[in-house]
Amino acid sequence: MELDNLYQEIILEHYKHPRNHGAVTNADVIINGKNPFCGDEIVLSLKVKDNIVTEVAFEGHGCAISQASASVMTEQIKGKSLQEAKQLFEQFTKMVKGEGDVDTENMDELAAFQGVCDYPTRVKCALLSWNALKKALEGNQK
Amino acid sequence: MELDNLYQEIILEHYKHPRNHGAVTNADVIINGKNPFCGDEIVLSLKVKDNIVTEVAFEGHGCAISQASASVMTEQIKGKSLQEAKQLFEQFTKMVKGEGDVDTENMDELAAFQGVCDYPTRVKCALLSWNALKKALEGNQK
Amino acid sequence: MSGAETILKSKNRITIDNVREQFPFFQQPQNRGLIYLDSAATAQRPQQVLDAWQEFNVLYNANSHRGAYKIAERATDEYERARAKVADFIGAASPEEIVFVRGATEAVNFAAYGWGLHNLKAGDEIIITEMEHHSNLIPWQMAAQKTGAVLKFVGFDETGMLNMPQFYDLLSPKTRLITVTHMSNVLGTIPDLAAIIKAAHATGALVLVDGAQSVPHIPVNVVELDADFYVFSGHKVLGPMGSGALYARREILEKMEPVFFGGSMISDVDYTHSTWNDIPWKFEAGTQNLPGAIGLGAAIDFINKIGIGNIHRHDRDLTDYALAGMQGIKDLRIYGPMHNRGPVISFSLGAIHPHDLATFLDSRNIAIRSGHHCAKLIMKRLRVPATARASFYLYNTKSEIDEFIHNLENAREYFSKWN
Amino acid sequence: MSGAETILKSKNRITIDNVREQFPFFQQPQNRGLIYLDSAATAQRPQQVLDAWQEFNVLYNANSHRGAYKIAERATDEYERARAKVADFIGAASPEEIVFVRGATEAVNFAAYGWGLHNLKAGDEIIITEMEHHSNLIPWQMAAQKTGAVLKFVGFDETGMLNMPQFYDLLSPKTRLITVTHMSNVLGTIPDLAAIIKAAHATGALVLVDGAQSVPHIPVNVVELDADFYVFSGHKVLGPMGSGALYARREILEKMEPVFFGGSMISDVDYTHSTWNDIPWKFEAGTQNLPGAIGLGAAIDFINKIGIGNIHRHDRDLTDYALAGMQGIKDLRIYGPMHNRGPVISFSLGAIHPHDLATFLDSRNIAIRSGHHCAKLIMKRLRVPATARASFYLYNTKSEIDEFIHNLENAREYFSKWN
Ligand SMILES: Cc1ncc(COP(=O)(O)O)c(C=O)c1O
Ligand SMILES: Cc1ncc(COP(=O)(O)O)c(C=O)c1O
Repeated sequence: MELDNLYQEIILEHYKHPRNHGAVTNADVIINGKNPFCGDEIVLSLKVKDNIVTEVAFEGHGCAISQASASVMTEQIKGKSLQEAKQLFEQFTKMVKGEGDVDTENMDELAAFQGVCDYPTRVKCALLSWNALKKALEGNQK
Repeated sequence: MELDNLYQEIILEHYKHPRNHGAVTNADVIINGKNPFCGDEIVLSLKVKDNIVTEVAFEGHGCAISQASASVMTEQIKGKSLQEAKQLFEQFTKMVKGEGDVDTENMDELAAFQGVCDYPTRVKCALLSWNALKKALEGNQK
Repeated sequence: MSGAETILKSKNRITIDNVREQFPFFQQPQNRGLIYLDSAATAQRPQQVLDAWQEFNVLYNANSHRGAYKIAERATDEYERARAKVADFIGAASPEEIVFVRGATEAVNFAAYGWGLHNLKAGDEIIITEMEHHSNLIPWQMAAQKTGAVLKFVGFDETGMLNMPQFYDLLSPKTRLITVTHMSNVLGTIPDLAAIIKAAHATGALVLVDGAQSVPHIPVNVVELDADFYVFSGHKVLGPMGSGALYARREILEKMEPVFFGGSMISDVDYTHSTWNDIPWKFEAGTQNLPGAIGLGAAIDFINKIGIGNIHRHDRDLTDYALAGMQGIKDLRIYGPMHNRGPVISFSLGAIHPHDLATFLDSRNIAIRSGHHCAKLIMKRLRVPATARASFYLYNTKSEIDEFIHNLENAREYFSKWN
Repeated sequence: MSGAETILKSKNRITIDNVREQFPFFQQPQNRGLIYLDSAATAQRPQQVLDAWQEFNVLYNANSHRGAYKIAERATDEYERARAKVADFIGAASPEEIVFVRGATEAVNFAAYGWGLHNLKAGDEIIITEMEHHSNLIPWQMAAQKTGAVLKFVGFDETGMLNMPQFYDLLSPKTRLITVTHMSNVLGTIPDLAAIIKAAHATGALVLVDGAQSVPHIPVNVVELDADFYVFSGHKVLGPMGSGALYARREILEKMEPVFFGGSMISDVDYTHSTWNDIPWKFEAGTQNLPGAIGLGAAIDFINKIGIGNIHRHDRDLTDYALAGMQGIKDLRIYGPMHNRGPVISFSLGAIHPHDLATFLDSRNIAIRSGHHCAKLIMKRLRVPATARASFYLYNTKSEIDEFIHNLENAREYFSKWN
């Protein structure tokens, strides 16, 4: 059944058991991500040291896609440089928007979101946490 | 030429030589008539005694139809009772709007405006002074 | 089944198929099989409405009230005729009491700016309910902030019924306005407006009724209702997007300040001051959406042909049918009353997030809405971030509801592997 | 003659006939022979625009930004794509700087409420011209009255040229805003915006440009122009009625207050306070006129296909041709400059009242406008209660202008018996 392309095992697994759920203590950056049209919300907190994301966590509420995406994201960017995180943001965004071929080799579990591009209504769910991350990387913190 | 049905001799005559043009001194009622959409304006002043319109005059600016209509109107209502004036208002309105047959027998020169009903854009011109009169009759003076 | 459903119970038995045929949306190959259950967000439009729009544009497109030629006169006439149709449809005493607007949101804003800012003062109170759409809440927050007036909230219980004792408690000589929905777009609740308006008027308060959800589904008569303001959107009542109406009683409109300023709303203009045209035009600054208003008039013609009473019955029957079916689904929770309610049903299904549920149904070609439905106060009170919502209108059928319910069962099963 | 007129002078030579064919309005039997010279009031619409509107309604009508299903997503996408088209068309730096509105009037009001009321204070000055349309005058009267700011008027001479020395005189550190038309809807004047904006910015004032008449006819680039606000109406640029845009620089929009409140413009909502969505959505409360905006996008596609530069040349040629012909008519007086001006010509003919003249031409199937054209300050300065006005657009032809001029002669003769 095609819907399984969207709701992949990995996604369900992360939805049920979100990783890095909560808030980083003494975070360097706390960013609020929000989709005002549907009401989904995420709060992302990060610790950055020497240009490396050393700690990251998320809280909030939303659908399986947005929650799983946040969970996978935190796992994938932890330990990465800000530069690498930005690169992943770009790759991931391109992939879920279906904008051309994306090399998913270095993307690990992020590749599980490939099916999202066939569900345009859900692209913004998959991107909720990533857009918050982007704001964080741009130093747009509050 | 059909346009002549609108611009009848009588109308041209009144446009060129408006009767009762100016203002009644010590008027009982002064009413401002205005078509805000096109800018035509008329000021009607009346003296009423024992329920009879004893004096009436108009000032303002506008097209041939509105000016001639005001001029003819003043002639026709002078000396008439308020009741008769109201009746004329109703007959005249019905006629220029083309709402059913109107007996033009007692209408004298007012009948010259019969052609207006074929020119819906000009109905409001013909009615400008009459609508002011109606307001005056309703005691809506200012 | 569907072919046999009769929407018009009286003599000439218009069937649901007859009705659907007149909606080109459902006739497109791309939309075949689509079960559209989101009419509370926006309704589909009958051919007659599309034709009216088209006819304006190809035959007599001109600016109204300004032209000195035939098609401009026709444009003006048809626009004003549409106003008269709206007045008739909601039982207004005269067409001049109808201001054309973009929709219910703009209408409430006009009332909040044009009446609110000029009539409210510090300490005055506005009674509002916790079930209002943002469009009938935030304009009053603005008016309250600017004038020092205070908002007082009437809550609702678990079945979605307004807390009437609380309303009577809140009502006081300080109350200047009660602003209340005629039908909740989340809960389907139809508040007891007769009681509210009677009590309000007894204390000298005015009442604004948000008819965005009611006008499409129930016969409305603003004079019988004794509403002071009444607002609705054209696009929810089969008319074009960008159309709608603000009704207010003549005395109120006459005293109300214009909100937007510009062409066509003036009487005279000088360098620093201007004066206003008569009602309703003083509220209609600049070029209006003429074919929008004329299309709304055509929508009303269409509804009148079928009969709003018949539509009301049809929608109510569908709602009862859907409620009955949905109650049979395990873990399905319905928000709102089970009787005497509008054809809009908010619900949740187990722990499935409404967006996921909507995506599942979308993959089955069933369009429902999920989210906060522009009613965050309701979400707060229900303690949920979002709900799923299905809503019905005259073109929906019982077999569509069967499909919907069947697929709710499927969704439950599909997502059950998540537990 | 008309068949040979080339609108596109470059390679693929689109003729005026090719263009006219695409406007169903001119193809209707009822409108055959109608010479429409009132495009400054509202333009006719090409098939492509009507199709876009229709397609929205029959294929993917749904409310934007709210749906959880495919057609709602498409509605949202197409709406936002239309925004990007508008941004491109007027050279805005990004689509978020475009707020969809009903038309130029609403756009100016948004600026007056959202920026004016929050940025003007007693003693501040707004420089405005005597040739503004009411829609770019009365909102500023309102803002001035509410804030204590003062309006300063720049006049114009007998040829309709702005009094630039007076402008420079008026400009001072007190000036907070200059609000000026890009093309007068009465005189056709195209003020020297480059000079005005440069001087304004040198003193720290902002500039709002009313592009209602310019956007249809001349290439506009708001960034090159360095305008702070720019407004226009969709219906004058081949788009549907009920569409239009407010452009403002990002920093301005971000700081500007929303004007209307309701659904879709919020970030969060609580009982007494709410917070706003990002630009541009914070200005778009409630259901928008989606097919209006999408139709405007289609109009822009149509114009881009022909080329706004080509349209500009065509309109200018027609205007020069008409001015030359009209100057040959005895007792005809033209208001406004004779060169470098827009395709809108106001005039009077002897003592004939403009309404009578318009009726005469209407009886010859020629549609012109008569009246104050929502510019009473111009009428005051010209010392006339009204003028007649003819305006041209891409579908008009020289032979239509020949007809028009011929009938002006006829009118002179017809009414001459009145003397
Ligand atoms: C109850 C209610 N009020 C107001 C509105 C606002 O209507 P619109 O978005 O058409 O302005 C809606 C619909 O969204 C509604 O359901
Ligand atoms: C110069 C100018 N500004 C503003 C407007 C107002 O535009 P709209 O009526 O479309 O809001 C017009 C047109 O009427 C105009 O010509």
